[in-house]
Amino acid sequence: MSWGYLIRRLLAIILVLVIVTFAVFAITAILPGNAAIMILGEYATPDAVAALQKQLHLDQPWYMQYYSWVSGILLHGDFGMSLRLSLPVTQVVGEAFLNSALLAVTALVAVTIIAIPLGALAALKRGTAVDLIIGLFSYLGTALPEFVTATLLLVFLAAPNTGPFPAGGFVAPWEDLGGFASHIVLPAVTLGLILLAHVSRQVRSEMSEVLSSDYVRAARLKGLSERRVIRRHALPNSLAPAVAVISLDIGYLLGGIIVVEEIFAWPGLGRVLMYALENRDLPVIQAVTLLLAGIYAVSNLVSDIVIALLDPRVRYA
Amino acid sequence: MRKFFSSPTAVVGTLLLAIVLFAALFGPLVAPFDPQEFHPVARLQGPSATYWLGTDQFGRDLLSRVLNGAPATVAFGLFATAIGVGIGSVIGVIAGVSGGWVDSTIMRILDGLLAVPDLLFTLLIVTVLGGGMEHALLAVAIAFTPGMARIARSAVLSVRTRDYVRAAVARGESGFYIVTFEVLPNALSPIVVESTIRVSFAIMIGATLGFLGLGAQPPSTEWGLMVAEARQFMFRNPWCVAIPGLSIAMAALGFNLFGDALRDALDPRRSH
Amino acid sequence: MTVSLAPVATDANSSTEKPALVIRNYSLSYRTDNGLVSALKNIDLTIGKGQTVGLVGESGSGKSSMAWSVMRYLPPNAVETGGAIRLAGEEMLDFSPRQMADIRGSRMSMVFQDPSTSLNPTIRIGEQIAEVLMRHRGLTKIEAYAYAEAALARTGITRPKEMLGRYPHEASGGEKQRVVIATAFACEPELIIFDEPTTALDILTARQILDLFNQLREETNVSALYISHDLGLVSRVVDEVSVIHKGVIVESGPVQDVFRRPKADYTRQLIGAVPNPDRWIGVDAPAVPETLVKLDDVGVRYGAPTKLQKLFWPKDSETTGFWGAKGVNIDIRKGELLGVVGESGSGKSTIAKVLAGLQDFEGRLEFAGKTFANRKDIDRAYRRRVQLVFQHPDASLNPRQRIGTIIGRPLKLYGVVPADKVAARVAELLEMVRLPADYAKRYPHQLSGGEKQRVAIARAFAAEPDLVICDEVTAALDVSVQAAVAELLVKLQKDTGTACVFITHDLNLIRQLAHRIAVMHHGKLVDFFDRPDARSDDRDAYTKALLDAVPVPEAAIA
Amino acid sequence: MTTFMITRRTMVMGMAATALLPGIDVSDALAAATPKAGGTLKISHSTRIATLNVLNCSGPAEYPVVDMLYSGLTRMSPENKAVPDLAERWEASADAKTFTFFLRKNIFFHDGTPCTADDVVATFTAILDKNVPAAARSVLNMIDKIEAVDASTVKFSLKTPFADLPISTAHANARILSKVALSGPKEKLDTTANGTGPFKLETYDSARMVRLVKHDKYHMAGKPYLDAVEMHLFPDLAAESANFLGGSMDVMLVVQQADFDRISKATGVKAKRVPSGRFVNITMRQDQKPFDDVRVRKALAMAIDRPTLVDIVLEGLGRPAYDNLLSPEFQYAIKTPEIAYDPAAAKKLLAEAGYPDGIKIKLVASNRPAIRAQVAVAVKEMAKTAGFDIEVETMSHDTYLANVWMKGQFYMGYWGMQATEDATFNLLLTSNASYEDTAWKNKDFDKLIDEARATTEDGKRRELYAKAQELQLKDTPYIVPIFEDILTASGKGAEDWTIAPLSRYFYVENVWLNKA
Repeated sequence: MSWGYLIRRLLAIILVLVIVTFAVFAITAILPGNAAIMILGEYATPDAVAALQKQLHLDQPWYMQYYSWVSGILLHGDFGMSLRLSLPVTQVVGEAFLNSALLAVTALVAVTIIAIPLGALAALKRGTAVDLIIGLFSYLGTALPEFVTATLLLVFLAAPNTGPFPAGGFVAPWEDLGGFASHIVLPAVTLGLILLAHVSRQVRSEMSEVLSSDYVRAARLKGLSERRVIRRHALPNSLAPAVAVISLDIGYLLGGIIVVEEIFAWPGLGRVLMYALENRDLPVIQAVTLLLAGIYAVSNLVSDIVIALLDPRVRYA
Repeated sequence: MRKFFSSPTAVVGTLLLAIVLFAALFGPLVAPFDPQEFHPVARLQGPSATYWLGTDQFGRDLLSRVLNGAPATVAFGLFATAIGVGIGSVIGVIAGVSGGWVDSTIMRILDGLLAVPDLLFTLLIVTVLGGGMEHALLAVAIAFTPGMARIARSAVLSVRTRDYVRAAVARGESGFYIVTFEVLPNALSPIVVESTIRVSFAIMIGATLGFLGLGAQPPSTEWGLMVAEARQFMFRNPWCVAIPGLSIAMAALGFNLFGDALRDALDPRRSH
Repeated sequence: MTVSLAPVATDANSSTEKPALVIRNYSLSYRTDNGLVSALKNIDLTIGKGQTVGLVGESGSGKSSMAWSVMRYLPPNAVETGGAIRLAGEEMLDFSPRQMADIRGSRMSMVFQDPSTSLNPTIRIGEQIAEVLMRHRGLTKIEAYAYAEAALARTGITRPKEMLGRYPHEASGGEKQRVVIATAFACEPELIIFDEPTTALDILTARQILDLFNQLREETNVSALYISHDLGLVSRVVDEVSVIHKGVIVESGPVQDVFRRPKADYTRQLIGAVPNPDRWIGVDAPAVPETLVKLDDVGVRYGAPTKLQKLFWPKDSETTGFWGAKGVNIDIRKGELLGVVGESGSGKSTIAKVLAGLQDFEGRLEFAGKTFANRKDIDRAYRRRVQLVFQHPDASLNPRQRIGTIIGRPLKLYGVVPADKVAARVAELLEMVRLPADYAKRYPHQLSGGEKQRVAIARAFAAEPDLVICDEVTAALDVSVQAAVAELLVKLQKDTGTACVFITHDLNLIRQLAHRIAVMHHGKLVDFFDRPDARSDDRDAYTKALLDAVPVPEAAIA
Repeated sequence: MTTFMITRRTMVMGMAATALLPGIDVSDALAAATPKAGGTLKISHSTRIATLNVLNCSGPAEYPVVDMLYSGLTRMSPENKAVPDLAERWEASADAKTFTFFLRKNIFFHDGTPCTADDVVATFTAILDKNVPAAARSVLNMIDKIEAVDASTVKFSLKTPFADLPISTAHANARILSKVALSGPKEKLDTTANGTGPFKLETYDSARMVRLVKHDKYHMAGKPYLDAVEMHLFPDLAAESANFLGGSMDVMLVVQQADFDRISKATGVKAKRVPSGRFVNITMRQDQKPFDDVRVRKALAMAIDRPTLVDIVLEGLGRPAYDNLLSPEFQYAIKTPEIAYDPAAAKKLLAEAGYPDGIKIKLVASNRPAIRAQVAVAVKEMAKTAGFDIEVETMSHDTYLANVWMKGQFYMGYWGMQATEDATFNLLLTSNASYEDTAWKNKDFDKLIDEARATTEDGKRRELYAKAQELQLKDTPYIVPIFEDILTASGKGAEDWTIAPLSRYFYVENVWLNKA
């Protein structure tokens, strides 16, 4: 992996992000209504709307708004002000990002720790009851949308007074670690379930492919212990594809976060985005979209790097 | 065919799919009640002899509502996927067949669109279009397009380097003949498999949009919306969220399993 | 540090008198959807101490099942229906999986067909050898690596220490196979099974591996079962040979006896099918040499610089990419059969692609008075008159079209016959390639490999071309089928007078067919000669090496 | 003493939980208890506090915050009367065209500067400035001139007589800002606050929590009792109720009808039902068919089973309404005759109006709040047998605002209670009402409202408003099927929490914590 390759990938990511922001700006401009109308609601009078539009610079054409937005970022590193909340976008999005990251990373780490052994186990016990149960579970996992999982979890695990978990909300880990832990369980489980199912299925299929490969056969025919065959020969080779799947799944994760945060009152990016969408808060929509797309693109790049580290055959030039 | 049904995945998938399709085709006819009819005295009831799956907050029969929601839900999945697959395949085939700068331009744009997570992309489009079932359908279709284009392109590319295509090129066949008779028939199966699986995603995204208030709107019996509407009452009657929720899972699972089984059956590498 | 390679003390029970391997009346079946399918029937085989026994058969003969049975590594659907397999007198069928794991790699080991898949891609070579030693000989890591280095050195690897630190993909095919062999010999086993160890390698490399095998066998006095489809090769390395056909051993005996005085029909058929360079089967050379196609200074550069690159980095434009072929001058005469020979990557297939109009090239291609300087210039007339047959018939026939459609296509495309006569002509063509006319209704997957290749040939001849390019058309086929296809081609050439470019790596085969032979190496044409001059002294050194490397069956020499 | 308190409390709590009679505020029974000072009150809410700008805020959770941060000249009492706030008293001229307000002497902004007549003048000048987005402008636009007579006296001169001016000055969006703040950038008002209210701003985090602390120089002696108030955001209702019931929140600002029963039965919880004039209405455009015919409107009115609607949509937590925009809480509301659910009669009336085969029509509802769609769906079902074939189209709120609101033919409205009869009718029904969306223009009605607005004599006004209401009921410009109660709850130890029927006044300065 050369520096040139990295730089080219990063440039490609930037290009992608530019396309994304431009598209978002252009399509938001053709929407009916705007932030001023949404802020004033049904009590709006035409002169109040006009006054607010002027105050928010919504009276300018969209390309001028785009220009001032872009130049704000490039010249001053300033992502503008939220139209609805009158706060700097960086402040609105920044804290939300941190909270979302806590949730997403927790879910992802849990998924990685559980899914890989689970998938490997299913592959090893291929065709047995264990495989069938894991398979059934993973199929069910992929067929339950987050909002259904979340709702069912709430009904069964967060019923007031009887459920073991809080029904939602957020406690910062630096304020109260125990509180944070109990609050993150249900959203993380909801987010993780689809990924868990998906990743374990992928690991299973990769692992079964690796297990039937010539070199695993060769390792067995060398008389190596089954433990060594699996841990040293089979597992490392099925990890690289698993990493690729996990990085692709970050896309799902970023989508799932929108629903999960809404349901579990987790003050993260998803909630900010939904709120911004409802209120036509363009600078916030832009920043969140940009951030999510950026995270996704960077995670793909990171996964390529990790794959290259895991598999000596992979080299990028 | 017999081989297809020898795998449990195929059997369960086909069975679930059959149930869901039956509900989609005949659900409204076999429903015991009018799905919109209020029964004010029987609100939020559990399953009973009269209301087999219970009732919702207006005393509407859940079974009838679920059965009536089936056509909308399934049609949503099928049409959204069909449109997405249609447009995506055309783009992908054009990219794959043309190669060169056409291919790279198309691919760069697709990469850009693929960088936006599916649900986020759909949300943005739905917001632009203004919500509602038709718009949600269009949004899912658009969100599917780049991914399908990618799959179609790679299917075409993998076929394009096959020797029978080269043989056609060497014979001096026209581009049209090669694409229509040599490339497409062979590139079709991965597209078909992917489409089947995507129907389940479409159903799930559609339901999620309904849940978020951006898809189907009351008094529709779309399943995601049913969950959303009943959520307030979930502690009083879990059935009214569980029934539509599990219906979604069943439909998604059916298409998913069927698609997987189809892949196994069509993939020569996996067949014995 | 010196490490002794002396054999370690073997089990006290093991007897030097007892044969290394005895198989008695052994039968094996597989459970399938269609019930039990028999793979091996009543097999009897004995390998004496220090002896090498060859097992020869075509694909599907059961020779691989034999290897797995001996290694006790059978798939779950295998059913052993009786018999005995004894390693130095011990009945292996009674061994527990644990006991077998102790035996595998130490008393009995295996060398596989393709070293690039049998080595773990993510583990360094050193560890892959050392782990066997640590497992079976209880060596420490340091001892094991030292031993591994010595073992590699013995297999002829020049810098063994460096090799230990490499990943498999950083080694060449020959090196990888040496690593596999070193691993197999590491624990001084009593028996080694070689499963087609040279098939995946190039001619010259295969020769070296074969030499290595002979050398190590002499040094260690190991017993070996050598499995191969290649009679010529087997005759060079084994003491005794068994011929297996459809799960039954049809003939066994000392290699000389079996090859010189074959008793079984199948053995005779097999021997007859082996290409013999001295037995000419081709058509008569055209009386007056008349040039049909000419390649004039033809070059193909992969990864050639784009216009933009040429504009900005004119200096680099000479060095970017690599030449798949460079400065090739070949003329093809009317009615002749021109052989193009080379190892993989020599550029022989690149030339085929240029001739078929599938590859951009530099230089000039002349055909019937016309000159093409570019692939895009090539016209429909040329494409009709030059037809291509590919190596893999599985890949070159569209799986979704019926045979009739496939063969009929050139007829329609070029208007060879009127539309209403197409079906009749397809039937004729099928008959011409000795296939039943009703095959027109079938799909490719319903045909065997040889039949599919006949269909591909029929399609090429349907266009009534002046030149047919055959790119390794026999390489993917079994020996007996190979011979039949070669003969068919010659017959068609005789009937139609079509010229043919026959591209192959098999020197024995091409010397049976070709009038002239072109030898390619690293993208260049290194030698070009008339067939009778193959053994003359002014041949290029590379040509000579190739000729020396190819084993000719014992029977043929005699 | 303690024992006695507990027994007494337990008993009263039982009453609170079962207090389902409208108009009875059970917590008054506790008034005998002496308030304790100190503590932090935690209030949960489910909608964002997106702005602190008192001039144009409109969110349900924004009102309590500005009510704590700011004071007005006057304020609405829980009994829906204008009472003194910053102004200790006021005088009106006989023609109701000049009003003089006398400010208290001891009023200070949070930053310690005194609040004077100049600040009052600056505030009302800003509200009337067309370049400032201000929600109170529509109820104050009769003001001609505002003058500071001296440092603590302000004189309002009106263009037209307006007897209810002290009620308009109590408007939740007409609280007094400092002159300094008004001359600065308006955006600062969104995130900062320098008011004269009982609490001052400490933390503003719109995503999670807004924290206010005691204003020591608040003008009411001894108040507020609390040291601090925290507003916690829970966007998911289930999460909010779970946290409230778990005891981590003291007050649940808004309780959903679906949860009210469950929450009111929880131990220690005082769930409160405040009857209010908040209503859902069906807008029918009367300048086009079919609603141009009063018989069609009357038919629809008869085709709605209002008591059932209250039961299934509001879980019984409201009252049936019979098309009068004024709920019984209004001073001059008449006793509205009930309209019985009679689909047969409705069908007949429809036939008389020329629709013997019924009417097929689309009813639009915004998806926010959900009650609009719920009522629409219920109306569709109820009116079916009367010949109304209604298709309900629910849409997102932004689309609704952009495309349907004020334009559509047949859609669902939803309005909070207004302070006065005048404000209510001028909001929707007079010919020049702010949101006149039915095209029901009635000169006689306009005249009655104008006359009542200029009249100061109580008996006369009652008569005029009664006539106006009768005129309204005769023509049925809107269908108003239900009045929705305001539902809130406070937990163990949080005393004297209440909400005004207008739902914009919270009197947090009276709330105290009775915790160990």
